Amino acid sequence: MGKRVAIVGTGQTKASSGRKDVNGQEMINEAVMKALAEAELTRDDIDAVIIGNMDHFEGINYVDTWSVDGSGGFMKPIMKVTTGGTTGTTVAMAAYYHVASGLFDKVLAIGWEKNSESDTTGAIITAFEPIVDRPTFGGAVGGLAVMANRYMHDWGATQEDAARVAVRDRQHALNNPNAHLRIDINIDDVMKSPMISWPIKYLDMCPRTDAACAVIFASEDYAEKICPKPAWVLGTTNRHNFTFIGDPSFRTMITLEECAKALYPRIGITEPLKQFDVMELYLPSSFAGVQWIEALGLCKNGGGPELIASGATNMGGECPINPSGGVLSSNPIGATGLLRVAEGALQIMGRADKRQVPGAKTALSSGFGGCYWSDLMAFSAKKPN
Amino acid sequence: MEDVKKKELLSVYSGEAEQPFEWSAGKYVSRFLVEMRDNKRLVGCKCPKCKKVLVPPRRVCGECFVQMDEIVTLSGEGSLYSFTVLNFGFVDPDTGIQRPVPYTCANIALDGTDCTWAHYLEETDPAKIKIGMRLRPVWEENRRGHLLDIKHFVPVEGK
Amino acid sequence: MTDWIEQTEDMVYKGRIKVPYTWWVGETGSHFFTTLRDEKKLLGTYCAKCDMVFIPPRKNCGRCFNQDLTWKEVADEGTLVTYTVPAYEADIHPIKPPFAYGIIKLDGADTGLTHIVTGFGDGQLKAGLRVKAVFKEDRDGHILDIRHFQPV
Amino acid sequence: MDKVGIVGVGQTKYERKKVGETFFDMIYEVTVKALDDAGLTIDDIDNVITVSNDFWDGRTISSMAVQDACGSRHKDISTVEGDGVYGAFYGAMRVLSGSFGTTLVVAHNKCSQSRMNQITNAMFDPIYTRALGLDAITSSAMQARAYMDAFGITAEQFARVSVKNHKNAKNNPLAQIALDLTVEDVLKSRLLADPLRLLDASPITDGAAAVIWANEAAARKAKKAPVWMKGVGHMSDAYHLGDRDLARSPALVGAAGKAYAMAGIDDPLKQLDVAEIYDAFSYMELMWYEGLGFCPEGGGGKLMDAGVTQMGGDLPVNPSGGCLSANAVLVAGLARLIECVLQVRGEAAGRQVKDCSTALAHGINGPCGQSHCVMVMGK
Repeated sequence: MGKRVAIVGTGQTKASSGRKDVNGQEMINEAVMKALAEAELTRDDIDAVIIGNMDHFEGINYVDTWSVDGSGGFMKPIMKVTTGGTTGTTVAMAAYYHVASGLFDKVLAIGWEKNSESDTTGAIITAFEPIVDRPTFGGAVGGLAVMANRYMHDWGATQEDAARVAVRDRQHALNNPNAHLRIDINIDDVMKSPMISWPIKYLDMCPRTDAACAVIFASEDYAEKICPKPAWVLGTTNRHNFTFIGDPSFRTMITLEECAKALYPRIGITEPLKQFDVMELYLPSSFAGVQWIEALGLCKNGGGPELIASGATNMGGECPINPSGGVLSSNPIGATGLLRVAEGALQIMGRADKRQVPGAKTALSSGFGGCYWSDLMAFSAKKPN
Repeated sequence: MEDVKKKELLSVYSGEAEQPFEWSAGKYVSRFLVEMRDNKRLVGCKCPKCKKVLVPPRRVCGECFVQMDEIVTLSGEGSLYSFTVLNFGFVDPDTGIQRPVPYTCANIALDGTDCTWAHYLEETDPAKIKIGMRLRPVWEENRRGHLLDIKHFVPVEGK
Repeated sequence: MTDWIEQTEDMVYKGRIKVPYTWWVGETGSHFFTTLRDEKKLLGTYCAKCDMVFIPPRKNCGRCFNQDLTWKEVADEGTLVTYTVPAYEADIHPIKPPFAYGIIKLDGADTGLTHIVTGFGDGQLKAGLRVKAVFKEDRDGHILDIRHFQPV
Repeated sequence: MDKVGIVGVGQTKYERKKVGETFFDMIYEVTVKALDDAGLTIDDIDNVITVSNDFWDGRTISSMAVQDACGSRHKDISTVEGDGVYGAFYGAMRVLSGSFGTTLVVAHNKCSQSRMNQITNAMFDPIYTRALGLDAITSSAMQARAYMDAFGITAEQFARVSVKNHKNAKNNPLAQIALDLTVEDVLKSRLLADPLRLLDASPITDGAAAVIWANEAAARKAKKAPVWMKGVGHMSDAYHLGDRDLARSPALVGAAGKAYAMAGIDDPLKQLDVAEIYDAFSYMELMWYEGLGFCPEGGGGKLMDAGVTQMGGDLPVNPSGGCLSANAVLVAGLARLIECVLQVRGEAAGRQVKDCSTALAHGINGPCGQSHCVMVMGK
């Protein structure tokens, strides 16, 4: 049977709107050097590298072979995995399975994006079927907006409900020196920000970001030797169920609900709000921040606004969501999912500094992308049985 | 390294290059496009197992993993499942130029189908668009077997 | 029920992906390109641990991850390592045939620079041929500020 | 290590242009074929790995095109963007992790839909190299030249690879180009980029392929005996062409070394019964002979001349016809692996290698074989 796996080190660059001072490989290397430093490892210690991004954001084909000067893949096993927005979590899962298979002991996962190098929405449009979907698709913002609009219609949720998430994540980001947007805003600011795709306003939406993230996964044979408090991977699962834009219903975030229902029983979760100490979720818009926590079982469908308003998901609440500031504060797309993983692991490792949730022992990270797809990875301070 | 920080920061521009593609529509989407072009008609396909009708037509029912062979003609009318009005411009990858704003993207539940289908609405004022409203397609005069053989959807009069 | 499949004409959609890119060269690369542009000089970066001079320049050594590389000027002249002469035209080519691609080990560098070679006679191209960079008149900080290499 | 083996395989016919088929259609075809081959249903599949490339497909998130076609709904799924052997390797890892009993691995490409020059030009660094206009042909031609110069390998020796593989393809009903050629024919074919000619190069191909991995318990349910993964390794060389010694393939030596160590192979020429290796251009097969340890460094041409890798030789290479006879990029690696499975099973019909129990599959990523993956399969 497979090996147990833990995260033993993470590194991330300071996120920003444009890293003109470094090229892609150099930015990747910054994150890799930080992860190696945190784990007190060198390039020689790494058994394999996994990397991902979205090809058409930087126009780089075969990022695995292109990246080796920065990623450390020279004369090492390296593989590219990519699934769109979920790339970062996909990379993390690939690293997890590399180690769990027993074939590699110390594996470096890298996600990165330089969204400043192209028109992000133009590139996102190309994710969809070219003949029957692409000509009328409104990009990620449009896709999230139609879901948000239906959610308001079905449950009577309001733009103010969503604005609370926009404020929460930006307030949290003030504690995170790596965040791209560190802005002290209130609900009024969100409501008054320009409407970009009804009902999503400028401050309801994630930014375009340049950043890289690197995470080191190690087998049970090495994890505790490398890291005093490794973040053990309790379990991971994903659902990428849909092919065409119109296929999913917006009854809830279906794929996320399915992931939770698959994962929770395997890892002993029955009351997620109580049992998880912290969550780092890929919530690309404030509306997603209200609705998708319902799919995760934190409350019943339609109960998102009330749970958000209660403060339970704020720092100091029952289950803080996105202490890092989340995707609304930094969105380097190919790295975004891996940042959720890294931030979840940092909480368990007790290395989250000002954004630390005291005593966090169980964490959940999620990824989002593609055609309303979801990924989940759960962490524990305790070595799994 | 010495001196590098004092200098200007350069970039390399890809220029106006484009990558051309010839995407096969396949039999299912070809039928869909031909019906639009020749008959101003929308069609879906029906799963022999779960009996659901999906649009655009595709070879396999994702839920049942069986081949769908039956083409179903739709009325073209439907009700609005959800929508958004986009106010920000971006480079359309198919044209290389910015799409004009505002425009309205809609998920439409076409009558007789079990999913939604995405297209444009003519109306761009969110206050005048109601989820659930009845919609019909407005066809182009000169059709070429393209998604935009339908210009956009408009409300069905009196409904 | 599947007769329609045979009867349906095969539609093909001729489309494209046209997304413009602006690639940030970074501080290290910008120093290389501004020096090339302003002084017609080629700079490599030296890793003392690996004792290697890399061109194109690197901010870090890809082999040992040494972050403290130093600049080292290399010659605009060197030795052809390998080459090919494309026998077809393609819109990706910056110039019309005849021309060659070559990997050139510039004097003072330990890695080769891939570039274009022209001005060679029949049978002249071979490994070991000495070639020299020809710079463009109007340079704007780009790899094609070297117009091409040609035999010395 | 637990065991993981292939219990089902499926491929489309490889063709120049499948004008009536989408990625979705092709993936459905090969998924059904692989399930039928294994005697399993989609419910027996625990998770899926897809293999595709966003540049070739003209679609970022190219995997989205095939989700429903590979029956992945309600299942875990991921995507490898690289050669099919890498995708297969990741699929095997997911079984070895203990999380899944089976993995379906599918790969697709329609090279006819895009322009090869542009797509492969995007392999090169946009800051220092891309504007020069290199593509897969010109970069490989430089490697071929470096290899000839380093070891005195000749164009005739390259041509013999083309003659052999195109002839082998005559026994493979799925191959795209099956030809009776002479060395002269190859040497007289149209020059692409000196020293490479048209018949030294693989064709533009549309196609798809699928394999199903299973652990020991899940394999019992399948109708055919599994072909087990005995060893595997992958490794990348440096990126910039000028950083590498293009005449040698140290990354392949490393990847093969790892796979051989796992499989207990110390004399590959003797212990392997057949090899399917990535001959996107004729010269590559000879270079990879060396990297794979079939002969000493520089001995690829002589090994070819000696007939060792011909059908009936000590180690037949590319009985399927190789990439030279059909090269749906990325799919090609999975096709190599599938041929190994068919050979070990004894199902390779007219191209069957006698008494075949151990086979090697090989795939590459990046320009000029920068990254290699080697997999040893056996009974």
